[in-house]
Amino acid sequence: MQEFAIILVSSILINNYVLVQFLGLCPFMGVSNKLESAIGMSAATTFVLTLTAMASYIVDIFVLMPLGLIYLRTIAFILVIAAVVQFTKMFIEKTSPLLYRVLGVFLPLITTNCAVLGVALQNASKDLNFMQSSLYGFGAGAGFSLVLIFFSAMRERLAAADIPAPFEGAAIAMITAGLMSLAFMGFSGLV
Amino acid sequence: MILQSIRFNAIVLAVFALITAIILASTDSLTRDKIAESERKAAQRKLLEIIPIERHDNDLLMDVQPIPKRFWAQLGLKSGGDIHIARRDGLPIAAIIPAITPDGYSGSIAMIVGINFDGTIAGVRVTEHRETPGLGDKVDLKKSDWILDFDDKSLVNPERDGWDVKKNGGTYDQFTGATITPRAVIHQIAETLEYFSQDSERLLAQAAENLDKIIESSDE
Amino acid sequence: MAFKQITSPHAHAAQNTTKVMQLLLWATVPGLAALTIQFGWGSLINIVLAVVTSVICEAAIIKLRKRPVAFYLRDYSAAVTAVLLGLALPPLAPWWVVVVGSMFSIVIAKQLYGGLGYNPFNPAMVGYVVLLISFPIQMTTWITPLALLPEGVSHPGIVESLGIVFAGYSPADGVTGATPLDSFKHSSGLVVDQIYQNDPLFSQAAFAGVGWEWVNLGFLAGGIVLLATRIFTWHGPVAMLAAIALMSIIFWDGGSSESPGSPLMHLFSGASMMGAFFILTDPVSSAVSNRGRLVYGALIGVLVYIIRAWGNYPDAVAFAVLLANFAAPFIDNYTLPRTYGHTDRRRATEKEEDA
Amino acid sequence: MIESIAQQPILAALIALVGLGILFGALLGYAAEKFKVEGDPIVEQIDELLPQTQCGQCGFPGCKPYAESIASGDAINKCPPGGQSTINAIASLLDVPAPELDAEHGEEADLKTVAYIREDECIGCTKCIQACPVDAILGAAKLMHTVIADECTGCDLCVEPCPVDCIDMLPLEEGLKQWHWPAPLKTADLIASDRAPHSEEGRAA
Amino acid sequence: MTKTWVTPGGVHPPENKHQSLTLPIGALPIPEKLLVPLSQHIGAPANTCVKVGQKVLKGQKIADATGSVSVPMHAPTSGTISAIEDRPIAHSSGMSAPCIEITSDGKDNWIDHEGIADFEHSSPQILTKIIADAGIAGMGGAGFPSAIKLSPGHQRPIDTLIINATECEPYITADDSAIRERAAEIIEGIGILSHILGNPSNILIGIEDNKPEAIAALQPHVADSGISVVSFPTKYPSGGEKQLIFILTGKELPSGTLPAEAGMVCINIGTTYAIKRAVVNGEPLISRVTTMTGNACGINRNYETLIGTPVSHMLAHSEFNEAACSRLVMGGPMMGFSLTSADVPVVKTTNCILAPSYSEIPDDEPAQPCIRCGMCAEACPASLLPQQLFWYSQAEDHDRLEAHNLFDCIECGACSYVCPSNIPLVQHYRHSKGEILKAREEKVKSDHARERFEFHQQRMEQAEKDKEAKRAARREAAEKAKASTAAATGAGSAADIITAAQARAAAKKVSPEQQQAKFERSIAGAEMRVQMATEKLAEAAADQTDEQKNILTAALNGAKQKLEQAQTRLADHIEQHKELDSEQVK
Amino acid sequence: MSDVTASEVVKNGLWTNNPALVQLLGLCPLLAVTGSVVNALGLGIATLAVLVGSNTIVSLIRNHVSDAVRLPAFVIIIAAFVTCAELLMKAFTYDLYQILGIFIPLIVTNCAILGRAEAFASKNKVGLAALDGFMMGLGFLAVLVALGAIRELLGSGTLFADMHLLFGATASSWVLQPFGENYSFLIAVLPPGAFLVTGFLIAIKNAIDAANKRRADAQRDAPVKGAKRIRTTGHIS
Ligand SMILES: Cc1cc2nc3c(=O)[nH]c(=O)nc-3n(C[C@H](O)[C@H](O)[C@H](O)COP(=O)(O)O)c2cc1C
Ligand SMILES: Cc1cc2nc3c(=O)[nH]c(=O)nc-3n(C[C@H](O)[C@H](O)[C@H](O)COP(=O)(O)O)c2cc1C
Ligand SMILES: Cc1cc2nc3c(=O)[nH]c(=O)nc-3n(C[C@H](O)[C@H](O)[C@H](O)COP(=O)(O)O)c2cc1C
Ligand SMILES: Cc1cc2nc3c(=O)[nH]c(=O)nc-3n(C[C@H](O)[C@H](O)[C@H](O)CO)c2cc1C
Ligand code: SF4
Ligand code: SF4
Ligand code: SF4
Ligand code: SF4
Ligand code: FES
Repeated sequence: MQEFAIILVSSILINNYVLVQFLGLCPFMGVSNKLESAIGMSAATTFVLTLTAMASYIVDIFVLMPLGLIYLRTIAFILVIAAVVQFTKMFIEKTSPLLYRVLGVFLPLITTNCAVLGVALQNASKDLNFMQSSLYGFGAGAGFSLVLIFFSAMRERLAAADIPAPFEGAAIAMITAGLMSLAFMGFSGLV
Repeated sequence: MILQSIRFNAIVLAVFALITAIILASTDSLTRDKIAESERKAAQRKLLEIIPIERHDNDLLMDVQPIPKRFWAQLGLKSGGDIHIARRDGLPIAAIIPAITPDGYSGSIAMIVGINFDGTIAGVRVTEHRETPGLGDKVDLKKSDWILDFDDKSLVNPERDGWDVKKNGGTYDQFTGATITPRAVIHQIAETLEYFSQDSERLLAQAAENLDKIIESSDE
Repeated sequence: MAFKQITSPHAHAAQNTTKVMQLLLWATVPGLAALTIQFGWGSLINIVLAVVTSVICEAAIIKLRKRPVAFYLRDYSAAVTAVLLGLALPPLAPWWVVVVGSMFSIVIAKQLYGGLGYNPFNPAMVGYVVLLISFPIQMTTWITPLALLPEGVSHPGIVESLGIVFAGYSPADGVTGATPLDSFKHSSGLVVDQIYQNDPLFSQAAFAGVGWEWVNLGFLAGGIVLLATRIFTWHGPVAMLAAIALMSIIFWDGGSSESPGSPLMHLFSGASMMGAFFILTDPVSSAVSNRGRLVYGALIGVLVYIIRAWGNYPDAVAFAVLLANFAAPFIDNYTLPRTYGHTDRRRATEKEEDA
Repeated sequence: MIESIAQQPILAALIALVGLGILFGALLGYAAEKFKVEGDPIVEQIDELLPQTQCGQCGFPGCKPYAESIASGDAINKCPPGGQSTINAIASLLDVPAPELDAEHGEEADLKTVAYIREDECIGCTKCIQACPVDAILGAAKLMHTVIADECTGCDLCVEPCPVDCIDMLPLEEGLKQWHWPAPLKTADLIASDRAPHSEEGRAA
Repeated sequence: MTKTWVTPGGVHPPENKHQSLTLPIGALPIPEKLLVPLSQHIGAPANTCVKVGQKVLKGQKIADATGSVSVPMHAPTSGTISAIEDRPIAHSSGMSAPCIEITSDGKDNWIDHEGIADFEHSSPQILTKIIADAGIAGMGGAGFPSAIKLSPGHQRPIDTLIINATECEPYITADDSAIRERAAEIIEGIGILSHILGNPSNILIGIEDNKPEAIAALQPHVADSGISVVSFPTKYPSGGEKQLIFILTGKELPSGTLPAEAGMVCINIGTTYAIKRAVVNGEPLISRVTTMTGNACGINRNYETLIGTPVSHMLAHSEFNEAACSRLVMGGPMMGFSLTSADVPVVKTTNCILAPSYSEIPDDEPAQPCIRCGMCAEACPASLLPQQLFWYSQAEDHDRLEAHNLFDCIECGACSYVCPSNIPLVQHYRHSKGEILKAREEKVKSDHARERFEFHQQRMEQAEKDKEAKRAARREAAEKAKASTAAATGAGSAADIITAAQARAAAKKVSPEQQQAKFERSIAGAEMRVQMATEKLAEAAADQTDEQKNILTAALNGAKQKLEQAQTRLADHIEQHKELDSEQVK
Repeated sequence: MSDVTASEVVKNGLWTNNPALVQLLGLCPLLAVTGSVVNALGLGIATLAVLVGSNTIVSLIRNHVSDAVRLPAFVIIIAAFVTCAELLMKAFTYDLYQILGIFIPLIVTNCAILGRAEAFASKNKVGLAALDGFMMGLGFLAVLVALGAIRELLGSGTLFADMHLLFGATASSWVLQPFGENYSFLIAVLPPGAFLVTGFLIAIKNAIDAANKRRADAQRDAPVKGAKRIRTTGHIS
């Protein structure tokens, strides 16, 4: 139990995938200027991350390892991700059109989110078991969601700020993210 | 209609997969040896820093002995580890022992300690740590030479009490603004020396036994 | 006859932003006095240096933006940021540490966002954290409190202090040492009673840690004045202090060797009181509603405790404040007050009100 | 079996990749056919935001076609009557950055206008009636025409067809009912102008 | 002591009420000219029912109510209608609106009028009608026609009648002095209201505790009348309808609802007095108590002021020193609006004219940035977050503004009052409210336009289809005919095609000519316009300003240009046509 | 789309549509590996190679795949290139490979590449597509190296340290140390520094663009009003 808690705290706060490990930055910078869409994006990403962590574990353990094809991890995992994303899309579309309306637009973006592939690769290189892999996947998603949602609320606030012209838009978003990652350094050493 | 689409798309993807598989597999087989070589070199490098190539003539990576479980706690190891033996002309001259101290400022610090079979230190390197950059990270040779202070020291030089930072009455320097990291490292090195003094005979015996095997395998 | 078209209301209360800032500066005096008595001239030098740097930076940027410099400088906010940063830095820190910190505070944390009122992060704390991360040695070298100075040694005088700050002379032996939180954190393996007996930082203290308890009392006094003059409401500070107290009671653990310390120690050590009354009350970067400030303050309290107890850093007010700044806009969306005539509180993300 | 495959690196890679490829290819093919997306509610939402002037300045015959085009990826800055506020609204709907109005399609007008027919010059040709996209012009052949001001969107499509040029676009009068407070001046602008404080006596008095 | 509740927020600006209370309510000489705006209330402007030059008597109706939410206007004094035109009126915009100007004849002759002494015997309907005809609109604030508030048709019976005697704004003492001098009549007015509303069980006069004299004046009259005078601590803005209701009853009006829906009616004390005069004395609303105050005036006091009196007239009789005056405010310092001209008239809602000196109300300092100190939120009586409203107003984020309940802001100005950064918060809110309302209006308009467009498209399609159908029918008929002729003649289809082609060519030929005709017509039109413009310009040359001349010249040039265009188009057309013809010849 | 000229492609990749500063794609490696010039250079070159390769192949096959599998096919192509690059780096620059770690396989998702394949290569001829890949890669590389240089200099006070990882032993001596031995300003090499410096780079680009635009605006005439217009009501007879 404690181990699980440690995995979660570590992946959400201390080694936050966005602010500390630099994974998944493009969607982080790109879509998060509206709180509502940030929440949708977060939910979709967390779901896909957890699912790919599981699926790529299976592919890794049951296909790649026995065949001695570790070097094919990248290509195999990216296929897994594409398939999972597509599956998720289909599944949601069919079972809950309401949810699909909320999440639908975000799903394709997730394929190109390198946090997803990053987590799969990291898990594979760390020799985790199935439970741990899934938890890392979920933790990565939760950490991504946390900063994405807070960040979007903050960007909404910045909409009215009197920012010097060259810094408007992406530049100030970068700087804000920098200050956020500064704050996250406070978590170092927690576990 | 559906079936047709499935078949067409599947074939296209399969063709892709085929071509990539060929390309990748050939790249892999072309680079495989080179990669193994690089990996070996990298793994050797740390060991070689401690026992330079002039001092030994065996393959450090191959000459290994597992650490008995009863010593794990003393060395701070959670899941065991291997000791590398350096030899010259078949004679063991030094052992390279992995150790971990849990008492670093931010978590544990992993190191390898090379000890000559006469009980003096051949060299110490910190292999993994999360100490504060600028403060505790001076235990890393990249940042400071402090770790070289241990060369040639032993359990009698200094005495056991001297194995501490100056602040606590020992003989080793602490860093400005950071005492915890060096203290943890010093204590663990001393512990490792203690371990070695208890276990060196068994290591020697085992090394002699291994010699035959190694000769055999290298003959092949 | 022609008159001006001016919007109502026509009357205004006597309060203005400049006066608020000035009052805040006055309220730091008890804390500053305690710091100076306990640790010598260093804090004063820090403050002067920080104020000069900050005001110059602020003026330069306003000028660059072609705005009226005099008008914007009049609000004193750069001075407040500088003073708070100066108070937080270790006394006798080298001059360049103070200068770099002030520049970061004013230029990056404040002016890049448009200056006063727009910065989402507390500028003083941004400056502090940047320094802490970049120059850990200088930032963790504290001065020994007056009561613990070795015999025959005293705090450097003003001239000597200036020498230390500007010319890099090193202070006499025994003048620098650990802070109570630092010391406590690294006496692992000892039960709390042992620490309190062995460590002079605690054994010679009245109730928390030598020197630091007075500094904290000083800031508490200043804070109460600000509360009484309604510069801010009680919600933030009280929530933070209550959260720290609560956390330290829950994890007090009877004072075993694993205990992270007593409530009294946590409340009166480090930057607790300064944080509660001067830092987290920074209106610009905190949550806006009273309910929001309760959440915000409590979040800071919990984070301070978590990082102090289990994290890398002995004190964590700066990190906790920045983390809570980060959460503040989100908190704001969910802590609107209940408006007259509405049965429920609203969420800011609601498009239409629920029936 | 597995071991024997693993002995053959190329074969192993081939089997793994082709296997995965076939699996996912089949899957996606299936998905592509089975779950074709139909109807796009986003078009309606975009159309809601367009000003419905129906002027065609965007290069489409009406607002709805332009909305459809946006939904399939066209630029969102082609509607001058909507101006920047419409662009912003669409940008926020689609969650994309808001560009400036594309000058190629015209400039945003400061004032809303309505068509006005000078009735004594109107020859009753009905051309304007045919041109008006919202049927805002009343009249019959050979009888003079009038514009119902409330219905007119100000698209000025009726101006050009008129053979005797009797249609003017007049700015919509702003009366008391339309007036609302303007936003206060920004401080920087205020200080730049001459509105310095009249007296420094302070407000404490 | 009746229990009162405490509202959140609120401020305590210096009261400054004593200045205007040293003298009793006075009367001003009748001004030479009075200006009665047709729109002094919420709702549709009244409709003039007099003509320029017509003589009117005091109290004579000069404008009719239009529609249900409207009130009539009456002549405030006797005299002649000298103008009916747009004049600057008392409005924040400083804009002009239709007004009736009456040149007083100085005689102040009343029209015949008669009241109902024993109103208890009249039905509420009759009394409400009297109130409506007397032109009474709320005198406490928004100017809502009082008769509507009093008319039945509420979902629930009125059980609480609240008389608003709060007068929470600084400086204003109109209600205070009215109560001191006219308590009996006011109580009689309350009696009328009570009767109309079916004797509500609760009748409360809400009054702040800074008016002890007024409370004392009321006390003797309310003894065992079922009316309670409730005093409560002074705090701005206790007088706001919603706030007062909460203070007196502890109930909140749900957002967007009217007091009537909660079984309450809230009427200003001045309105009550006007109702009494209307019912018992038969006098329409032609004058009101207005406070004239501020240090830029030598005399501070209340006047019984005729509606339509120009503010300049009041100032002239108050030792006004223009140089010392920092601004001219109609209403109080918190909610009143500044006047750009002193020529605007006093209207039914004008309770105060404030002419402060610079030391009293200095010019606004430029706004500093909002530091989110929250003082505004502490002051807001509606528990809003003014700083967030301000923020989103700057960001023009309408969704967030509405989510932050912008429309529950009563524009009391308490937030601006306390703001240490001098931000004109209320103006931001007013601006944003205006923008949102405008956007909503435009949405309605554009939805309407879409419908019309779709209808238009449909109609066109239908027309196309009809045409198509007709064509098809014709073709069928022709074919049938052909078939029968073919059957008769046996051949000739080739000949048919040829004739059809000829017919088509002939049809084509007509069109260039038609077009030419069109061009010629447009040239004629353009020529006429040039001529007209030239004439006008010539006419104008003598007596118009330069500006107008410029406009006319521009018009002339435009016309000339159009003429040229038309001519070139014609020339082009002819040219083209020739080419075409020659080609055809080849 | 196919009417773009080569010079436009060059300008697009290097400046106007720079993948890192404008499109904000490929941010993860951009921020993660720019602690020093050598890391930046290593990853930049790998990315460049993959971009050119994948663009070329995608452009070659663009007419032979259906919409449904286009994306997965592209992904496979890119992943294949990346795996090759990975294996080669592992074989020849092992230490650098160790430092760059996970960011080499992540070139796959490096949205820059995917974005390019989708947006350009699948619609253009081979030559142009390759050029585009090269220019985009170069633009990306340039930003990577600039960031790396700034952060290395600010953070550790060195420039071109550890170049031997990429260029062999002789490159060890290339290192410059303008501020002396003891200089360090850690924040610049830590994650926050990456964000801050990138922010400043973007701002500098914006400032230059704004200045250029102002100059261009001064020369250009007013736009034509209502130039492109269409009748919404069909023909008027
Ligand atoms: C931000 C921060 C980081 C620190 N990092 C380390 C570290 O890495 N290693 C260490 O031994 N001490 C570290 N310390 C602890 C103190 O610098 C120091 O060890 C403590 O004050 C006792 O040292 P002293 O006995 O030399 O005064 C750190 C302290 C702070 C505030
Ligand atoms: C647009 C509008 C419509 C109103 N409609 C009614 C109504 O139908 N019935 C009623 O009793 N009062 C009505 N009122 C009057 C209000 O209840 C209230 O008395 C009036 O707004 C004056 O409030 P005071 O200025 O707060 O501003 C209306 C007010 C406004 C502004
Ligand atoms: C902020 C604010 C303050 C007000 N203060 C008073 C007041 O002091 N006295 C008053 O009679 N009406 C005041 N009003 C107007 C009342 O809300 C309400 O319109 C009035 O009492 C209704 O009566 P009437 O229709 O007779 O005018 C105020 C309104 C607002 C918004
Ligand atoms: C009660 C109060 C507390 C403040 N605390 C801080 C602070 O902690 N840090 C700071 O930089 N400025 C502080 N300020 C000053 C001011 O808000 C600050 O300069 C702005 O954050 C800059 O935009 C404070 C001001 C007030 C009124
Ligand atoms: S330009 Fe705008 S208003 Fe005109 S038709 Fe196009 S979308 Fe409609
Ligand atoms: S009347 Fe003219 S301007 Fe108005 S909508 Fe019709 S065509 Fe457009
Ligand atoms: S009182 Fe003024 S400065 Fe303070 S929060 Fe409100 S608007 Fe901002
Ligand atoms: S004006 Fe509006 S926001 Fe301001 S205090 Fe009054 S009700 Fe609140
Ligand atoms: S590079 Fe785009 S998400 Fe990481």
